[in-house]
Amino acid sequence: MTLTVEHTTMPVLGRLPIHSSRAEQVAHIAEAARQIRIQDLKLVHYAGAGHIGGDFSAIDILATLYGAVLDITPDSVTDPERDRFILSKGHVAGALYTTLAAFGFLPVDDLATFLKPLSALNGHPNRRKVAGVEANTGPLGHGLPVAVGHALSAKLDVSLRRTYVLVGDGELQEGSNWEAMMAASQYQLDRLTVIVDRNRLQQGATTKETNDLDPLPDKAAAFGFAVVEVNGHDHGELLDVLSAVPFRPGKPTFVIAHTHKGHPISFMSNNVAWHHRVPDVAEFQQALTELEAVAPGYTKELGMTERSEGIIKHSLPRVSSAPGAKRGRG
Amino acid sequence: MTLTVEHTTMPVLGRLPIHSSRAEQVAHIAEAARQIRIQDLKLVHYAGAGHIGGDFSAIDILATLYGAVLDITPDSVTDPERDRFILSKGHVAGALYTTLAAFGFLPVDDLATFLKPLSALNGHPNRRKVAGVEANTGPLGHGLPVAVGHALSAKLDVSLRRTYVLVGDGELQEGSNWEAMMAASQYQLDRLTVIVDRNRLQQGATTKETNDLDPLPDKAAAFGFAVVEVNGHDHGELLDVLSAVPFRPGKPTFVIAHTHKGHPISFMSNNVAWHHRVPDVAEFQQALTELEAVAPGYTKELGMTERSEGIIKHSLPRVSSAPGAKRGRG
Amino acid sequence: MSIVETSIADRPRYDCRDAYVETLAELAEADHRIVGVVNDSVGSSKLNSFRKAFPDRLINVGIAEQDMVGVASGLANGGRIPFVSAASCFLTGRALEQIKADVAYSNTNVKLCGMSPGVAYGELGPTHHSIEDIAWLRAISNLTVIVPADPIETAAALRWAAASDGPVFIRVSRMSVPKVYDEDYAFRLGRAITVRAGDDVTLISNGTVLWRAIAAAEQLATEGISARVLSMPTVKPLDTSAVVAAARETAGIVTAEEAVSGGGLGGAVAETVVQQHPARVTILGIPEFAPTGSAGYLLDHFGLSPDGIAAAARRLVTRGT
Amino acid sequence: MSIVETSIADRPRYDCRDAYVETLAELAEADHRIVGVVNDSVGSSKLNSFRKAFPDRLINVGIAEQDMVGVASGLANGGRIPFVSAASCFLTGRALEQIKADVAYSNTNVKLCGMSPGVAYGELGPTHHSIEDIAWLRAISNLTVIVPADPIETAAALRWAAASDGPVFIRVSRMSVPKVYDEDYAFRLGRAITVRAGDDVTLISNGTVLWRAIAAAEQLATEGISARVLSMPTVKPLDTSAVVAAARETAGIVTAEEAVSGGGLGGAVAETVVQQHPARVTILGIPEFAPTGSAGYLLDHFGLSPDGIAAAARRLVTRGT
Ligand SMILES: Cc1ncc(C[n+]2csc(CCOP(=O)(O)OP(=O)(O)O)c2C)c(N)n1
Ligand SMILES: Cc1ncc(C[n+]2csc(CCOP(=O)(O)OP(=O)(O)O)c2C)c(N)n1
Ligand SMILES: [Mg+2]
Ligand SMILES: [Mg+2]
Repeated sequence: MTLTVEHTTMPVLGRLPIHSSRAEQVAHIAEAARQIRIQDLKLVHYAGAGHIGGDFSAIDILATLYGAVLDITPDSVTDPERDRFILSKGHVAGALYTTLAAFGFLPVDDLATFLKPLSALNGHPNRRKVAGVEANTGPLGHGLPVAVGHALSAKLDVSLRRTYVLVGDGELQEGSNWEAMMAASQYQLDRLTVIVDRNRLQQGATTKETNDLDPLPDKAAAFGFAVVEVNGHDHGELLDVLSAVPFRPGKPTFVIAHTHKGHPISFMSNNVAWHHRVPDVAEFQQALTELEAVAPGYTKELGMTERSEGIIKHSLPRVSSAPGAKRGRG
Repeated sequence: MTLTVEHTTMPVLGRLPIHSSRAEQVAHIAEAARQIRIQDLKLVHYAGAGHIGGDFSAIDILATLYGAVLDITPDSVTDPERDRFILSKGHVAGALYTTLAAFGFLPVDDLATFLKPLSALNGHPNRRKVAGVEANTGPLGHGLPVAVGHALSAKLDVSLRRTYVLVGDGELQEGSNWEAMMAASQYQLDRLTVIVDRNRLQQGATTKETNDLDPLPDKAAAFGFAVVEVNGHDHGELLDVLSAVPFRPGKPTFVIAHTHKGHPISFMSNNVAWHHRVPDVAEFQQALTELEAVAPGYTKELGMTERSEGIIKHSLPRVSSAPGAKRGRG
Repeated sequence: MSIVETSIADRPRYDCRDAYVETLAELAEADHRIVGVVNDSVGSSKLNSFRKAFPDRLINVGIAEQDMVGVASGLANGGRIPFVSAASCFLTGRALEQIKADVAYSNTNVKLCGMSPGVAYGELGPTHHSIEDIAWLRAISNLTVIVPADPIETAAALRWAAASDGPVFIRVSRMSVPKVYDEDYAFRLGRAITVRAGDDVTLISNGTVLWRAIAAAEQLATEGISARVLSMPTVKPLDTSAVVAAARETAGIVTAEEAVSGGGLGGAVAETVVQQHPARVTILGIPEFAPTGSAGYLLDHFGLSPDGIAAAARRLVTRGT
Repeated sequence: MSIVETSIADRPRYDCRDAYVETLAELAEADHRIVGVVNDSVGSSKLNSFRKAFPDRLINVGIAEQDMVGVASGLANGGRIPFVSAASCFLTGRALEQIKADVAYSNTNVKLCGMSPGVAYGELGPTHHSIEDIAWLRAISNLTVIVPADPIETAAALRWAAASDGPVFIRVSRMSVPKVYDEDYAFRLGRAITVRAGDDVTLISNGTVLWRAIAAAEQLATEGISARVLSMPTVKPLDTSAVVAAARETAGIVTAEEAVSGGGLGGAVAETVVQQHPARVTILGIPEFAPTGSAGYLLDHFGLSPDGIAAAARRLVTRGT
């Protein structure tokens, strides 16, 4: 199996016009996420490597951010006032590249070079080689400190640009994150949003078996964050929450996005074996069939048992202004 | 000014017999702490270096541990079943050496070599050179992981030996501590006790100005510890709490010992300038006078404002069995 | 001691992690003090079978390398012999100060096993490449640094480490390699092994590159160049007499390693040569953050192939004549 | 360029941190992008005046070195030019992977200032000694490593770093040193400076040891030995032509540095010499965890005194004749 341009079939979806309704936005994100998953599945299958479990757990978040939340376009990737998104769980580079391609940051054809000799598309993202990548990640626990630094720079500039960082839940076992969270709270970085891909699995086992994160909302709250929990596969919830930050003036936001690794593929979902397994031909076909059957706008219902015990409730204001538009940008 | 054996005047106090009353124990610890402070003051003054602020903030804790809590004597420093004490805030090595001398682990005369060329008494403790030192500390954030490792070894051995580690409050800004706390909780290390020297000052400023730790009890509780707060200069409170761990079966204990840097010297107490300032002759004399005037058994009253906001209450059982004796050692 | 009858490149290949986990289990069976310590790296260290056999003795601290090394130091304080097993890039890069203070300077009996070192992680890129580890650790006092070349040497080095008291770092390769040694190989600390005699030029190597150096020597032999091949499993302490002898007796030395081309084995050899017997040395390694590519691709790309090593040796011999 | 009229040992001494903070303030005044980033190290970096002048632009993340370097990288992403200022031992040891990934590999415009390096912390012991920093950082690609010798060179290197785009590490000495350069000294990256001409033997040094090498040369001159003294502020990239010229033109090279005696400046010189012009080199440094003692005591203890350096040079010259 070799990855070729024939396998880079994804349409470029781009952003909806700014006056689109929330329903239109949500449908657009859902379709983008579906296309991104199909494309990412092809990348991993044909390249013979990747982290499909973590990719699929994060894609709805990525699609929401790039599809409707972040103030960044292919033309503004070097604009100092762009929003920043930092993929701290850098092992899902494949999902990021595919998302960047879906929204026009990266030629779709370039995806065919994924992991190939001398390609810009390394197994972990490289800001020197891929426009739209903000930090070279891969070692866990690096993105959050970098995001804090960026949010600080925005604060120094009295700019309204926002900083989002996506971390894995297992990743939160790294102490560097807690250092950064303490500092984010101290500096009252309320335009910083940490999104946790709370799939409850890490590389080898569940987070609970390995080094339990719970009560995660309590931890984040005790470290000075406003905590919100969402269904990380529900594009509407994600859109509402991610566009509405900050929830508490003066506090950075901690969004616990409840997800499943490998979602929504029947045999991958919530199965730790799929951290970096590569689907064989039969699995590939099956996954493709499942993805093609998914109606745009699907979400995964996560039972409350999968949420944390001590949920901290926040009113989630509906976004009335166009998502992605920064209100009051100075 | 040069440190000589003439300046090593401290009496060796040793431990009280095991059947001594609590009142006798407390008085003994208090006198030990006073003598240790006098001796440490001389060390720093004549050697012309040291961290007197942090020394004085920790000495009541050290005196309580070595004077009545730890199951370790000069004869058992290599006994595998000894309790372990790890001084994570290694910059108060002077206080540790003096305490070790007070309880007979180190010849008092050896204190005259403090910081001298080729001396075993380095500015930070060295386990290869000083009997009774369990880990080479100095870089902050190392002791707690090491303590977790030791507590794990005890658990593997099905041993009742206990592990105590003293950390600075500023030190808790290091992420390595939170990694270790997560693991301690995961492994249910209830014979591990973390003592925080909560003097609210770090090297250059208050912890609040630098990177606020509060709400510290909430942080520790969210990381799975049973949290207790004590007056870190009250020998009775310290004795009761440190001998009574664990408070919650299956949970490691987090003792927030409220202290003042430089306590009880009028011009040093709670003054960040004394992190590593060396008292000149006049200051030395004044401090000595104050220490000599202190009645054995003094404690410092800490107002509730100096305690954390969200105090977690724990009943503090009086220790009925002899302090230092491990109940039920198998 | 070495097998050189058939071309080394044609022999079957082995992932040294298999020898690692087999040996660790064998050691743990014999000595209850031995425990494993990992950072969510059970699978990548191939320790699933170990965990099954010794469920309590595989301590997984989660994704927390600083804590992992500190915990190992504390376990050693409690009388255990911890084998820390984590991707070398994270073990060394993330926990370097713990390695310095809690292991080397504290002189605790901790064995640090750097898994999948060098460019083994290939396309995962420079964050996952551990080409700096040897240079980083060589700079720390009181730390033995071992880079085994095949499964036999990996097992032997592990056995030696378990039996010796004190801090040891051992690289455990993931890139598959042919066997270089006979089964009766005995590891001796700080000793080079002459895996191939020769007088024209010397190749000094270890780890996954050693067999490539041997293949280079085979190639050179067909051209009438007799290359001595020194296996140098111990980078620290270095076998300086073997290096000096090579400097004295041959036209020059080529060092070849799966590591940054400065500060590691090549650096150690250079420092020895200039101080004891100046001679010409060519240092082969990986001089920069590697581009995307598989491990094998990258080694070839940076001239760490039999051809690349042979070419460097040829240049030394030609210059000498 | 250099002042060599009076014995260098008799000149007034300076703490390079003063030049550091003065220059940083001057640069910050002229360029709003410049910010300081510290780990509770305001006092130890002498940055109190800077904080007074630029209260918002001194970012104290607390005692958290990993975060400190990550934050600096993020600040650079936001267009700032962060000067990270922390004890070199903790900056490099604790945040090494952040330096590798967030600074060097990410190619962010971060300036890492390793304060009080080497054995400046004297009696505080090996945990606080930063003798490994040069070797550790030299192994990382895309990172410039500078070790200035006096306040003038410290200021010049800082100005150069502020004006250049990309990752730089600069050691800022705490041990007081005499001025080695004239006020008009201009820092040039990767260029050695011949601070004293000579043809018998070469001394290569930097940092706090450079003046000791000059004093050694003065001493050798009285014995009729003409020692060339090369100041090598840039350890990476190294001025290899100056090294090769020294190897070619003099009896040998003595390197002397306040760092571990392998992998640092000495290692870089050795690697150059063996590959380009084999010659004898003596590497002086600190070969082990230092015992208790003041910084000055320790340098003397390890032969990094004028006498020690002169003795090493003398041995090279004697051997050559
Ligand atoms: C510092 C570091 N240690 C270990 C690893 C190896 N590793 C890669 S992914 C992973 C698991 C991550 O789990 P999580 O953060 O929950 O991400 P998920 O894939 O579940 O989204 C591990 C341990 C790493 N990349 N970085
Ligand atoms: C990793 C690390 N960073 C910085 C330092 C420098 N340092 C020594 S003591 C100190 C302040 C410690 O404050 P705290 O933990 O509150 O201890 P206290 O003296 O107040 O008891 C600092 C920053 C260090 N020793 N280790
Ligand atoms: Mg996860
Ligand atoms: Mg404090």
